[in-house]
Amino acid sequence: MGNILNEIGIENYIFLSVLLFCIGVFGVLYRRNAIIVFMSIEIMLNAVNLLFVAFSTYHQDAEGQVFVFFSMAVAAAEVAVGLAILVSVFRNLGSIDIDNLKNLKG
Amino acid sequence: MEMNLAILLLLSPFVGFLFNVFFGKKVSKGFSGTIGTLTVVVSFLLSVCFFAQLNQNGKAFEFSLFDWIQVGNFKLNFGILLDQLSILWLLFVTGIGSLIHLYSISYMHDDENMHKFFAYLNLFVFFMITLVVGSNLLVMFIGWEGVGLCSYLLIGFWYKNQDYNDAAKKAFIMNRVGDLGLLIGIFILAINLDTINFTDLNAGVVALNKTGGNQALQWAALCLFIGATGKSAQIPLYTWLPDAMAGPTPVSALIHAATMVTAGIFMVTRMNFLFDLTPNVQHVIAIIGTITALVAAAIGLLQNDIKKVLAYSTVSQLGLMFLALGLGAYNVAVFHVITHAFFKACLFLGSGSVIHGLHGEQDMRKMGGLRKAMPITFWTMMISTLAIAGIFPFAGFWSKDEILMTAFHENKTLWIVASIASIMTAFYMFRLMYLTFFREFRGTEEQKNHLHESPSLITIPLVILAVLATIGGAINLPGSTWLNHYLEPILAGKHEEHHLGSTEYMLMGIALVGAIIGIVLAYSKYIKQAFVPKTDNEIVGFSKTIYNKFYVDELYTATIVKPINALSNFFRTTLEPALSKVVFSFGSVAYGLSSQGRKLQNGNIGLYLFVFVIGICAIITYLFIAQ
Amino acid sequence: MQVLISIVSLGVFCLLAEIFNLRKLLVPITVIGLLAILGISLNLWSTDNSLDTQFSSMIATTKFSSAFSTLFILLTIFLIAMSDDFYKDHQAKFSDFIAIKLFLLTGAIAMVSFTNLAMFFLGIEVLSISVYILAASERLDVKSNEAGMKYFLLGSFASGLILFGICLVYGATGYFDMGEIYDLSQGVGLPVWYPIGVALIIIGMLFKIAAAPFHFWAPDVYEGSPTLTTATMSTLVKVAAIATLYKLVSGFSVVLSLKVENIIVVISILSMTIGNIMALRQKNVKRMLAFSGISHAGFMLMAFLNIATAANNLLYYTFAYALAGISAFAVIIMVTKNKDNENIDNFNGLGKANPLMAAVLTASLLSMAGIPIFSGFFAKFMLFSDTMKVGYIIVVIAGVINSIISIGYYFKLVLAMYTKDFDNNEYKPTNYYTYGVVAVLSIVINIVIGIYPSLVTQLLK
Amino acid sequence: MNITTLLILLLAGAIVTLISGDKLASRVALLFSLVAFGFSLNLLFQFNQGTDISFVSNWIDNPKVAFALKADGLSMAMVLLTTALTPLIILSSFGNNFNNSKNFYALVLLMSFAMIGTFLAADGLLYYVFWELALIPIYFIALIWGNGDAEERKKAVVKFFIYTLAGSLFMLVGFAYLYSKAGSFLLEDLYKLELSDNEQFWIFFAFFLAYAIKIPIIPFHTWQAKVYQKAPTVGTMLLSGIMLKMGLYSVIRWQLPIAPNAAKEYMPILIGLSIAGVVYGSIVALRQKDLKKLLAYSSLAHVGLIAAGCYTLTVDGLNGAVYQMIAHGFVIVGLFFAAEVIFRRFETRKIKELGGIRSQASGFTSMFMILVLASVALPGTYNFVGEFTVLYSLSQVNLWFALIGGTTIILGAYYMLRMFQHTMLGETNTKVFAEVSLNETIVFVVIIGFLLFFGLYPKPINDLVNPAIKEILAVINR
Amino acid sequence: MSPILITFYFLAAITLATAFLTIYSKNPIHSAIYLIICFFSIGGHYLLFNAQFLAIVHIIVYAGAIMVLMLFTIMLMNLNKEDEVHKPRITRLGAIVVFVVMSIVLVTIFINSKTIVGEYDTSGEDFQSIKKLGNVLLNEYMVPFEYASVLLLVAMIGTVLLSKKEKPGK
Repeated sequence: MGNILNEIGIENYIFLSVLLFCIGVFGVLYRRNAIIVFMSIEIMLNAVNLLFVAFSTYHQDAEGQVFVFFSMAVAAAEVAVGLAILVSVFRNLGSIDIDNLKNLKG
Repeated sequence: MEMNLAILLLLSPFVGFLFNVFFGKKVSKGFSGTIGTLTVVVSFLLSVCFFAQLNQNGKAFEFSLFDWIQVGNFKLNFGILLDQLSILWLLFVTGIGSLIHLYSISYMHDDENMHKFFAYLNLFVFFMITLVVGSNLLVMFIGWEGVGLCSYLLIGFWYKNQDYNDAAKKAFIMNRVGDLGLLIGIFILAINLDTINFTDLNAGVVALNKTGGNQALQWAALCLFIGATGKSAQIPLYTWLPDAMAGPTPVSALIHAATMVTAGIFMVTRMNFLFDLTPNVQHVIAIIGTITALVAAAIGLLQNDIKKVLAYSTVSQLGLMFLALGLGAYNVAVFHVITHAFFKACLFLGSGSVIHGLHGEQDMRKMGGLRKAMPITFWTMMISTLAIAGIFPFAGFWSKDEILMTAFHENKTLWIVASIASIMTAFYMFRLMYLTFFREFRGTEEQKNHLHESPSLITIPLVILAVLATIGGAINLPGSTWLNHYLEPILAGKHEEHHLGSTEYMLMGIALVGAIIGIVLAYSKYIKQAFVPKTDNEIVGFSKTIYNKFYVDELYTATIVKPINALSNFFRTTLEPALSKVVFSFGSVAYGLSSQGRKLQNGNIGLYLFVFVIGICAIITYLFIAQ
Repeated sequence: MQVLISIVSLGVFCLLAEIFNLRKLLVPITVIGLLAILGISLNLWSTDNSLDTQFSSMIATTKFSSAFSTLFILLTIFLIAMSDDFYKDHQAKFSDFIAIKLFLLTGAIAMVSFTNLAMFFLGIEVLSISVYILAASERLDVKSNEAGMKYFLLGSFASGLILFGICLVYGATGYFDMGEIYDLSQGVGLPVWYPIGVALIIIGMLFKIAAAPFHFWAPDVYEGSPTLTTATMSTLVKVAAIATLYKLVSGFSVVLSLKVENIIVVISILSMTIGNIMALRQKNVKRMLAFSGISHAGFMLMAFLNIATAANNLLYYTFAYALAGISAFAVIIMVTKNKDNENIDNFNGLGKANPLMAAVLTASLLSMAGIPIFSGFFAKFMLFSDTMKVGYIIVVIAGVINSIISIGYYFKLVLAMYTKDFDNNEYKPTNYYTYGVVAVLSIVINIVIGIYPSLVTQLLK
Repeated sequence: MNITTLLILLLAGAIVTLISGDKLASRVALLFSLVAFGFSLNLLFQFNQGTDISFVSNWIDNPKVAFALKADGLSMAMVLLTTALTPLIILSSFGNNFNNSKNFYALVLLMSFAMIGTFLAADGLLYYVFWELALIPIYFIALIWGNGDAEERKKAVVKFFIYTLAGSLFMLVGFAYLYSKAGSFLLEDLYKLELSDNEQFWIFFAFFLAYAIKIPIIPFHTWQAKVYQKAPTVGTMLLSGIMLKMGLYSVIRWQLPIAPNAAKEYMPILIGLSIAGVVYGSIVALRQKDLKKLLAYSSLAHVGLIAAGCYTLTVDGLNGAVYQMIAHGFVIVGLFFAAEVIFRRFETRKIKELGGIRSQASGFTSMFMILVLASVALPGTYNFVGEFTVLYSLSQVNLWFALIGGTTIILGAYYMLRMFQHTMLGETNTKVFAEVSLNETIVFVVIIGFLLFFGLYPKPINDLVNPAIKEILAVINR
Repeated sequence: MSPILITFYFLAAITLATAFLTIYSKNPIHSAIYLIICFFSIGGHYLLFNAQFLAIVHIIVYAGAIMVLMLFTIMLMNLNKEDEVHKPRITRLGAIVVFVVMSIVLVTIFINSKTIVGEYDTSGEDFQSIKKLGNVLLNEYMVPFEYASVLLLVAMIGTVLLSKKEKPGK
């Protein structure tokens, strides 16, 4: 089986990832709901994962895919911890609006 | 042996000073005074010894005590030079000094700080000796400043009176102005000649003059002369001397009449080889001297404080001496210094005796008729007055006449002005005598009841000085010019003797007549018309200007003292805080930025991310897109 | 490798200790354990060890990693020693805290000894996640929540960036192994992905060390976190991040082109200036030290301008900075223990109430300000001197001006201690024994390496 | 035996003082400072014998820093100045009761230690370390034991610290640059450097900032008066008596020989600035109302003259500067002590509130008078020797400098005598002024004795300093 | 245009659109559902690369675990309302600007980079079968694999630590 990238081209994947990554960044900036912000970060991580796989194919190398596993583990851990923090914020403030987190400033 | 004697000569008054400082309070007043006097007498006797020795072999005696300062290419030693000039000065400094010490024992007997008085006096004599015997300019400078210090201490002796302290301060500071000039003069010489030893300077100056260094020499001479104006109270630095009368009268006699103020003349005479080569400076000296003589005499005409009159008279006489110096007649100037020392000391001591008798009264308007009560004082003062007025055959006649004669030969204008000053001198001196001793007493009843002649310790010095004032002229009579010969080794330049021709006799006659005119005028005004000077606020017109000393003090205050003080206030209140603010402003700027920055740090995660992303974009753009 | 394994074991042991009810002995045991590990680490210094070569594709013990590991372990010992008292009120979570700190340490060590980017990424994540947890650990305190949240959001964002960078590097080279990447980077023909990837990774690390303009999180997070966590962040985490940054920069052989150098110059100056100027008006000590930390990050970045000497200078600087930080925080924790804030007023009169602690705090602040004989001076001096050698005088001047500004706020604290009288409420010296010991020990080490800088600078020889 | 022992002795003294307790502290400190003085005399003896008393060893490998302490005549003179003044300063504080006196005296000894280190260091970085180290004790001494309003004092002291530190940091940059050139901090290596004129300018400028602030030369003096006023008198003495001399010493030892061309190039500006300080300081001093502030400004004027002497780059200028440093060190300590003596009795330093002391304490008055006279450089005091030499050197450069600088002898006399008149003379003060105690007398007598003795016989100091100055000049004119 | 390319564009469009909608929709539940669709489309990409194992793991982890966790949290907090206040307009504008700028910057640099000319390598070897991945993961990447467990352990302890209630007092 030939390299699929011959059909699509690595650039296309790069652009896709970049745009996905930027959408993630946009989400982080655009929304005040912490959960959506988390989701945006997940989008960013996924954009990278996608690119990893593309590069893995590009290099015909398994390591890229292996790295995606680690990346997933990290994402999972982050989400777990993030949600735990979020819950305690919600418990104390009754809201998960990140714009309300303005006690610390100056 | 000689060296030890010289050191003893120098240190003897210092020992007296130390004794009086540390033990003066513990011993009786009389004892402390006696010690003070004796130490000076020792110096006097030693001076006489040296004088005798010098007369025998005619060789100057110079030695170095120890290395002192090393600057530039030369080492300064602490050296002593005993030659004709310094021994001459030593003689009358220690001689008159001894007399005045003696006088002071009695005069100051009532003062609680008498031991200090003697300490200061001894210290003064010590410094004066240092000034005189120093073998280089800098050792002389020690004495020069030292006597200034003692002058300061003694003028402000009655320290509880702040006016006296002001006078003392003024004296010291004005002296220091001159001292700076002197110092600069020393620098110029030192830089150009690499030496400031008197003996080496002579040759050096001549050599330098030949190699085209006249310009430097002129500046040096001018600066030295500025130094002299400070110490010898010449225009423009003379105003301290009348104020210095705040000190006890013996001080005025010793320091401000006989010895310290002649230091300028001593210095110029010492450096005569320099001044001889700088005729321009000599002209300046002559002119300044003459103007000083005239101005001071004019002010003296209307003063009412007995000591102030004498003070201005001193200034005036010093002016005459500078005239002589300016004309290159150093020997004449020295001659007048000596005679002046005799009669002026006598006059001051006499006035002290009067003041003593009147328990501190100094205003002549409140005196009068003291002739009867204080005969010795009167007669001695009368002799001295005749001497200062230039009446034949008293000492002053000879010396003053020499000056006028020299002036006549050199420059007629100066001669006329100097003559006028002499006439004025005769006038105000007799005015003083008339107001003080003649007619009836104008003081209070109580004073009148206590009028008495002063004790013998006071009168003995008066008598001795009066005698000297009478015969002192003998040392340099026309025709028998001992002093001129004596000073020949010192005075390198040629000095023509005034042959007593008809011109000279005529000049003597004119001078004598002038003096008599002055006396007569005074007589007619104060004896015949029985005029008593008005109180201060009644004086009007030009005489008010004169009475107020031509407002010179006020002028100095307005042009120098006040601006400096104003400047000081300005610096203190405006410039210093402003400078300080400049430094603080850096801090303020930082603080201001900090306040602004805190607004940016507003706690908003969105903003943080925003800046974060902008930062990333900027870096990436700069690295990969921007060319 | 042994070090890493033993620390993880120690961490697991801590978790188990909870079960065996060994809570009271936990701190001493951990400290002793860490000391033993420190011994192992030092012992491994020069000897080649087989275990290491076996895993050399992932982790390698080099002099650089050993030196920094030593510092990390030392810092952790201090931090854990202080935990005893600090978490007194959290008995139920006590062992968790200790364990997390130990895992955090493994993250830090992984970061300085990785040879594969996977290890690097995992290390930095272990470190970050531990710190997120510690920052938010005061669950009933809104500030702590907020701090945790902010740090988490921004931190994950930075992690995403780093991951993207790693991905691009992988795309360009096809390897995660640093050795291979280094070899490839020496040649030509790598696609532009490589420099972009490297740039993104480095930006991510700049975030971690809180360099401007990626510094905004630091003051908020430092202020909101429990003080001991702040201490951890400002010492251990920052030091680990800067060491990693160096390792990355040298490993990726970032050719210091003029452009890159310019960026370093700008960021360095910006960090120093922003950090110092912003610190001037702070009332909260932790916040102030956060800004001070930002400025120190700027100073440390200066080292990268002269990459040849950077390792040495950074090692010394981090030693100086971290030790001073530990002792300062030890005193701060002690003083503000029973207070509801960390304002400077709380330090009023400390000079009289507790002269020793006041002196220690003063010394540590002086060290941070760069006054001899404290090691902070030499740290700064070496930086200046080596930066000067490569001709970046402007950075040095900026550094000097910033040092001057920094005195302004460091001394605010000193002034409060010595010139103001303490407030009405009685100063209660709680059990400050451990804090005192930690503070004194760390400042003594600071001074010792200040007097004999060779002790540290020879480590990399 | 070498010079490190002296440093160790003082450091040990500081520690022993710290642990000796508040009651004994002052005496222990005095003992140590006296021992140090004796020790330094012994060192002088050895030095004169030609024994090598220097100490050089490696300190840091990278950057290459040596622990190099070397003494030449100049250093010896400054060390002796420090060790001689320290016991005097400590003794002078015996009338005061300080809180926490163990810390106080330990700091004093520590400062003395640092200053001696500065004078002896022959390695740039070591020198810098000592230089900065000296700043810390005085900071705390002024801050904690100072007088006057706490807020203002804080402001003044912090300004002082930041300001001086700012200056010295630029010097540090200069050293860093020199190191990058020479590869060593050793004095002799730095002397050997051949820098371009441009480099010299910048180095000179960096050093100048440090020294101009420390000395201080106008317009960098704004910290001075306030700190002198607010610091405890002991601190003021340390600052004015010794610490200022660190700056001046450094000019001679470091600044001039390392960047001689710049010094030559800008000589007129440098001298002009220094002399402007003389005139400015004197004029500002005229109307000061606070005794200590007045003395502070007088100090500004005097050090201006010393700095001018340094920048003439002549043997006389440098020699004179050293003489004047020593003389000024003694006299200013004495004058500040006199101010302190008055303060102890009247609790005020406002000149307006003083006066009429002479009739109550003639001994004190005399000693104060002598100090005043010494400060206005009356011939016969050591100050005259210094001032004369410096002015002479100025006249070698340009007569106008000497003339303007010479105004100090007029203005100095003016403000000092005015001060003396209004503090000491006049009608007897209503408050009782007790005559000076034995301790106080000892301090005064030692100072006065020193000034008078060397005023008449300055040869020993001259012989000590002159060869060193000549060597430095040889380097300057290399 | 080959079918594969068409598939790619189709999947890419879904990915981007759903990602955008995730952010844009106001209801968090909707966002979550869009995100799940997004993840599935990414899974589709993986399948396109013939990385079946990864695709499955991806779906399980993201759609199965992470999203469930998130949904659970959303439910827990009762957030399924559209009550979120928008950020201030300026902030939104800023976000859009940043988005545009960042996209342009990144896209520009990748366009500027030299495009790969010619054929992509085809090693012909197996590189992404489960067997191969297992080998790589447990041999070369054994240490990170183990270390990931520490990571998860930390996350676990942390989550517990953050949520565990303590007895008041004491």
